[in-house]
Amino acid sequence: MTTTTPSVELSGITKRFPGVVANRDVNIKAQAGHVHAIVGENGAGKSTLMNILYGLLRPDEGTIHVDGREVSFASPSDAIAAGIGMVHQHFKLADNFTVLENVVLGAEPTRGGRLDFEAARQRITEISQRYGLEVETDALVEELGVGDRQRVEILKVLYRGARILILDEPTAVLVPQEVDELFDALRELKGEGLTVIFISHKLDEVLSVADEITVIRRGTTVTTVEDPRSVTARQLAELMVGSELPVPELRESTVQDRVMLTADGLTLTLPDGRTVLSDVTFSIRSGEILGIAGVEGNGQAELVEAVMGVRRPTSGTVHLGGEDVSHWSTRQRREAGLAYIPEDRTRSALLLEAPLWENRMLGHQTMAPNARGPLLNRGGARADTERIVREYDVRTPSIDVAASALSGGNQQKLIVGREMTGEPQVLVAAHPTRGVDVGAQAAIWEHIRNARAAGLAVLLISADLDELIGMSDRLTVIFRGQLVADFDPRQVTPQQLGSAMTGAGEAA
Amino acid sequence: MSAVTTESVAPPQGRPRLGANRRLWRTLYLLSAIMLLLSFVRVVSDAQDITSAGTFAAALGLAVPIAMAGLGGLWSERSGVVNIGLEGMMILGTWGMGWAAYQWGPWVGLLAAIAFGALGGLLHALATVTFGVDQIVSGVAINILALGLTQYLSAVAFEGVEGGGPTQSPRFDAISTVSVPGVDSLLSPIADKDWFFVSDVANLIIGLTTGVSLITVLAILLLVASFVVLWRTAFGLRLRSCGENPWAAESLGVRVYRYKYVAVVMSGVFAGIGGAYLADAANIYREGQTGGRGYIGLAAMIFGNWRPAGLASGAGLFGYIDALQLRQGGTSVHALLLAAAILLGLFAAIQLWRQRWVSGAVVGVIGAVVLWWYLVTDEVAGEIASIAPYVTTLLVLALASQRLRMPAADGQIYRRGESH
Amino acid sequence: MRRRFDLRSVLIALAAPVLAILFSVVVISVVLLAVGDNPFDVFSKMIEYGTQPRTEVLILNSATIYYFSAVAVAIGFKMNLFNIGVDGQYRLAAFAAAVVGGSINLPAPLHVLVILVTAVLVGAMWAGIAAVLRAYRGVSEVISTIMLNFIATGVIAYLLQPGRLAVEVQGSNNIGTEPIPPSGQVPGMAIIPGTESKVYGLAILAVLVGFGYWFLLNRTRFGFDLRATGMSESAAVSSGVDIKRMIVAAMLLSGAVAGLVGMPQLLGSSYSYSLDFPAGLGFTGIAIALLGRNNAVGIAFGALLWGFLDNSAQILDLEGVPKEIVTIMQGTIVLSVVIAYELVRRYRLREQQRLTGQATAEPTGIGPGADEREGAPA
Amino acid sequence: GGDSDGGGASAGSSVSPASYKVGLAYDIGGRGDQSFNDAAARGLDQAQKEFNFEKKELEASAGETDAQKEERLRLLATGGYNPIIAVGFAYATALKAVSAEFPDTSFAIIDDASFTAANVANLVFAEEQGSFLVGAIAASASKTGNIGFIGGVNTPLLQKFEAGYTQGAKAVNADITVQVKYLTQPPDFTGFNDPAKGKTTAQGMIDNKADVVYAAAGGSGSGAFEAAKAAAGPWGIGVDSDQYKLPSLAKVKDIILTSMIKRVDVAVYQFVKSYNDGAPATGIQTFDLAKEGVGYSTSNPAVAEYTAKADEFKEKIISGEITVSAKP
Ligand SMILES: Nc1ncnc2c1ncn2[C@@H]1O[C@H](COP(=O)(O)OP(=O)(O)OP(=O)(O)O)[C@@H](O)[C@H]1O
Ligand SMILES: Nc1ncnc2c1ncn2[C@@H]1O[C@H](COP(=O)(O)OP(=O)(O)OP(=O)(O)O)[C@@H](O)[C@H]1O
Ligand SMILES: [Mg+2]
Ligand SMILES: [Mg+2]
Repeated sequence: MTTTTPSVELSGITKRFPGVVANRDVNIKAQAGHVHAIVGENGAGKSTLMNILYGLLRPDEGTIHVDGREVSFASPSDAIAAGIGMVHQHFKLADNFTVLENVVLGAEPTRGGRLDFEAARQRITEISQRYGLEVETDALVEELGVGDRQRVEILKVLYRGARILILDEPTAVLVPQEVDELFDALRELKGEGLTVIFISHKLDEVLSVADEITVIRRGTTVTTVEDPRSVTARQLAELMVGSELPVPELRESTVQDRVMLTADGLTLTLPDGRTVLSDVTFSIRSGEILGIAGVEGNGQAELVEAVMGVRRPTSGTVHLGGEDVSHWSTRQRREAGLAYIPEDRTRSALLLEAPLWENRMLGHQTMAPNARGPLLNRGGARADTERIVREYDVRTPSIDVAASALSGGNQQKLIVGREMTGEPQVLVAAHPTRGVDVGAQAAIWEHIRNARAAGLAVLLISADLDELIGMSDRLTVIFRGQLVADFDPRQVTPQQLGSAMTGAGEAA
Repeated sequence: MSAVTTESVAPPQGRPRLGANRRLWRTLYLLSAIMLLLSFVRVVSDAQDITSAGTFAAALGLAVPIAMAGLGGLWSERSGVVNIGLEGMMILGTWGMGWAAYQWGPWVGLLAAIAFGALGGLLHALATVTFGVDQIVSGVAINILALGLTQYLSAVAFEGVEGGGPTQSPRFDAISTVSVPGVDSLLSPIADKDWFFVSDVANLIIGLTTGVSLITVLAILLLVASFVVLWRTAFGLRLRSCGENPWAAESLGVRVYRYKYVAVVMSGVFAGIGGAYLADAANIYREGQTGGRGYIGLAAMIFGNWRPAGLASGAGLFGYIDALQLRQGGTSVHALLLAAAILLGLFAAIQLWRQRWVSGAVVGVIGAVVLWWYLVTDEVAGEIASIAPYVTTLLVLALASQRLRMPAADGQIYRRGESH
Repeated sequence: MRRRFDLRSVLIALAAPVLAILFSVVVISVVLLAVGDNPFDVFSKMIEYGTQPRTEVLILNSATIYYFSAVAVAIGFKMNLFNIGVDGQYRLAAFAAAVVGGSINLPAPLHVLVILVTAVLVGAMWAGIAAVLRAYRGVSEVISTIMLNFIATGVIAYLLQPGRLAVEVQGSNNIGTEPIPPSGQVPGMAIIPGTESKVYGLAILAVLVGFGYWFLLNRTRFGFDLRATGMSESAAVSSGVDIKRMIVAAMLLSGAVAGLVGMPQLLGSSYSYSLDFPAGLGFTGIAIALLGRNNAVGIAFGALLWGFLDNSAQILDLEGVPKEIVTIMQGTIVLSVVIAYELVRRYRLREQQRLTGQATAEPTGIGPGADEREGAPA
Repeated sequence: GGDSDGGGASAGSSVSPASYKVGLAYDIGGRGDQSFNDAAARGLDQAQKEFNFEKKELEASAGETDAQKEERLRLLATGGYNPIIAVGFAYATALKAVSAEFPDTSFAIIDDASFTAANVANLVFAEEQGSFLVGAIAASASKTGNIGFIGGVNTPLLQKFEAGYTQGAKAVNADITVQVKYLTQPPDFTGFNDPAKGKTTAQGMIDNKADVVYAAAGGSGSGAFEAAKAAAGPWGIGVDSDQYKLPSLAKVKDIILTSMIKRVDVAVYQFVKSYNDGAPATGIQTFDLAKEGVGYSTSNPAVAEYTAKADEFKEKIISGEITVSAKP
């Protein structure tokens, strides 16, 4: 394509946070009608850069040009006025508002001083039909799955008539089919001359959708790839981190005979009558990893909670190492050797305000080396935290800093280290590498592999199909609360898996 | 584009799950059921006061300050700021009313009360929004400060003034009352007939439309207006978004600090009006006049699920029971025992029918005990009658299904530019 | 290097309350000047009076009572439970304890023990109602404890009548429970030199409760569970904490300590529960718990400060200064202390992030995983 | 203000006219509460007008302990104040301790006779006797045979008012209905400060056919009078001082038929006078009808109709022919 005036031009952007230079002399040009991808490790500074473009942060140095004119944004309203819209890495939605309310917030149509819901509804319906982003306008956001939420986020931006669209890791939580739908919408938008800036850790996706790719490493632009067809994912990864792209794979089978975890006929009906799990039955042997694939919201979360004893199933049993633990509390189950990596680390796995060594105790507060009888063993916990920090390469100045001071990847490493400690029998891992950069990902996979070799049984739930296929000994698909299909991970493709997950194809 | 679907002709509101009409009907059914129960209890126990016009009028009067405090809480908490300082802001309101009304008349007094309450709100906003202080701490501090300040100011302002003193203002004239013309004369004959249900309803209407203070009228208008503003305007949507997810609001260009400031200051304004009402009803400011109504307002707001209609019913329920116990406590509260026994029995039956054996049995036994108490006594002791409003509130909350939902970011400290 | 960091943070931590108090002194001075009083005089009078031995005893005694109340509140706060009901809990507990104490006769230590146990049980039971309603019916503890305060008032008023649980004293307009015989009384301690006034014997219990609170919270599994629940309920659940049980336990504990609030007064001074038994101490406890940041030692300082202000205020009246100025001072102190703390907290957070940032920015050309994959993992 | 130097008690016994200082410790509310404390203040003011002394007034705060009350009295005593007057029964425990500590200081306590000491005067009132008279007036004035009693806070002191009132009313009309209501229960003393509640309660009683309402409820009484005034017809009866004459009640005075007067001012005045005269009163001083310590007011001309009967009862009570019980 010919280069005209770039629709967005960031030049010499530098942004310092206390102790960190998040962006250093970053230069990016994005063309109208293009999808411009930005890739980089966790913490490379991508989100910071986008927040600057969106007016949430102000750069310390550098200039921003939009359509050739220099701009300076004091707040997102200025950016919105300049035609910029952003879909954030973490959803920014009010759960207790309807889709409509979330979409119009800040740009409400009014009539006679009152909010004109009718006009808003029409406008949203119009946009959603045009780009195939259908959602029910009057549904509460909390009732929506991630895919729908993603659509709402994009609707928010389009509703404001944005010409420049920033998407910060929009696909992290989507299944392939949803990713395809999203990309269709992006192509549509691009066709209308919009500028799309797209951030992702999934390099295959980037290669398939991007027209240009900028690589950021440690806060600064490394290079811009003008023609994505000229690079491979591997090369991109090397540009990003200076190392090879890690591949999730298991070597030889380590499956033993002993059955470690059995779920039998797990059924869960909510008070409102919805059945979110129906007759889920599986068992996992020592040294085996069972992967569960599924579009988010099909009962995975409830299944994990039922296994962990956080939620009581309506019927069905859970056996742990041959013992019926259906009526055990979460604590008893954990004490019996059930380890747990929850899907939402900041909500369910960490005490953000507490220091690392206290976080190391969480979930293991009744076990050595954290406790001695009813008392805590602080010395033991601290020493063991030091060990985890060392062995799992948690980047932190000390074990006394609050967990909130750590970056997401480092938080996750601490959690994995904690859960792998104490020779667990069974690990329930939900999205163990979500939002984690390639290096840390590889480390986490390696730890899981090693533990598997030592006899650990793993229930692995992930939205990352490559991870699932690569890390599982067996694969099963959950759809509307039922296990609908089993696959051999050595033979299945992400596409086959994807169609089973959407209930389209019933495979072997 | 053939955009308009058949569904989009639905009522003009955010969530057309329950149409406005159906909601109205449901309210009417519920109200009728309550009136039926009360009529029944009145006839059976011969406790005429439980549906007398005077009771309903008193209930309205007692509910107003609680509802205003609750409305203050609602504005504040809808913007994400917990306001335990309502009591203090209310105290400031009573003092402002007393101080200004005896000098320049009650309407100026009302304005002063509003100004004083707003100052309290401003302080709370400054501490919680600008300085990001824990909201409960700030509220508690405001309660202490308001008390000390009004005591101190009274010593300075009222000592030596005729009729005033360190604990009270001089007397002033109250804001006038209004009645809906004709209602009293039209319905009184019906009310006097003691007809089952019909007379009770007539009393209700008379009670709520006769001799109503203009502040009460204002309060009702404010409740309605708050609903319209918060749920039907862009301003309200933005304000509420600050309480649900300020980071989302921020990312859409909503000036979160500004909305929080407005909401918390308004919160002080409403609490101030509640205080003004109390002073006005007494024609005088007296220290300790609020008597914990700020806290009860807070409770009414939670009871009402952070919604105006809900908090109005919470305040109304409280006011009604309080009116009963203050007027003819012994007999009326005794009659209420029968009502309570009937309701508990119904609840127990429903629980048993749903096969919730334990809760059904527990409630059933409690109901039986209450019934027995009703049957073996003629009156309830004064000390026990006086706690009826509180016990009722607890009972209703314990029995009602708890679908309360506070604003998601309520109480959280928001700082500009720091995502959570 | 770490020592220096710690020393500095300690200094910063101390600086906050000191600065805050200075700030409130300035605010009060402005108010005093505005009405024509000399602030210097006022403060020096308060300090002079407040440091007399007799006043020191009064301050210690007030602080003892406040301490129980604040710890009771703090236990709830640590779990994000807002126990506004300490007021009702301690009044009902003190009343019941007085009735029991006045109606039995046992050897001294046993008698006292029975009274204390009664108070603790009744306090816990009253809080338990709110706990059960919250845990099993989802009723906000804020509402239920407000209501239970009023209900406690009615229940006591009903029972504290002649013919029920009260006894009349000839010629008195007061009415109270049967006085507790000497075997149930706790003698005071003459530990402040220069005065015969005695510090409540139960001040020792306050110290023990404070230690127990600290120990329970920071050194036991139960305390960890409680704090974890307070910091993140969802994280606590996945760590195996049973939230409902935790709510009930924390509330019972809070109520139990609340039960002790009235004990120094009952067993050390009035020996019976009567109409003028001090009320409203639960609300003071909220302010002090917040002032002391729910920390055992912080609360002690808060309680002493509060006691000092309350008691030294007496002299102001004698000096012709309205003593309500002290209430304003208390409010200002609470507010400015928390603002100072908040500013310091932010400063510290930035400091931590700076350090974390440095640690993260250490040379690492290659992702950590690469190392792992090459070297054999341990 | 006075200096808090003088370590011990003052010489005390020999009194020279200009050389003594009177200390007065109020209950919660203090001077200007338009009620009980104010009456004490009036007595003090009157005494000061006639005799030559310095005075110091201190005030209690809500929720304080006996120790703090004690300290207040002690501050006065060590400051050389003598005599010292404690207003309200809440000071009983404190005064018992302090009066023993300062045997050379003269003390007085109002409304308490639970202990006596050589240097303490217990100034108590026969509120039930005064209430009997207004009860009799109420019954005479009532056309419906139904009257009301509103007590501020449910305490034994207020129950004395209720007891006397009921007996007086029954003495006139044995079949009379007396509606009784206390606004709050201790330790919630807001019942004395909540005119809104007073109004609601009075309205309730009036709706229930009461046509005279006796409001022994401190500041809440004004609400009761508002209700009576609004209903046009019912009478109100005031308490403690002649409320017909209170500026703060000027708007409703025409419906205040009479007030039960409790002469706290007289008691305070007489105590100071006795000290001034060199023979400080000690022991229980009961201010009853005979001593004119209680009574009813006649400033509203409308009460003239009923005074004859009331005075008749008064004589009988003084002569002992009728004894009024202090228990409801
Ligand atoms: N508000 C902040 N305060 C201090 N430091 C920050 C802040 N936001 C970001 N940083 C720093 O800037 C760096 C860049 O962060 P940023 O979120 O931009 O990374 P990213 O490239 O988006 O990573 P990811 O791929 O995980 O989303 C972080 O590693 C962090 O050290
Ligand atoms: N709102 C904020 N305020 C202050 N610091 C922040 C904020 N957000 C992030 N940080 C800092 O940024 C750093 C990285 O945070 P973030 O969670 O964005 O990590 P990340 O860039 O995604 O890294 P990772 O690769 O581990 O996912 C942390 O050290 C944190 O201290
Ligand atoms: Mg990012
Ligand atoms: Mg990240």
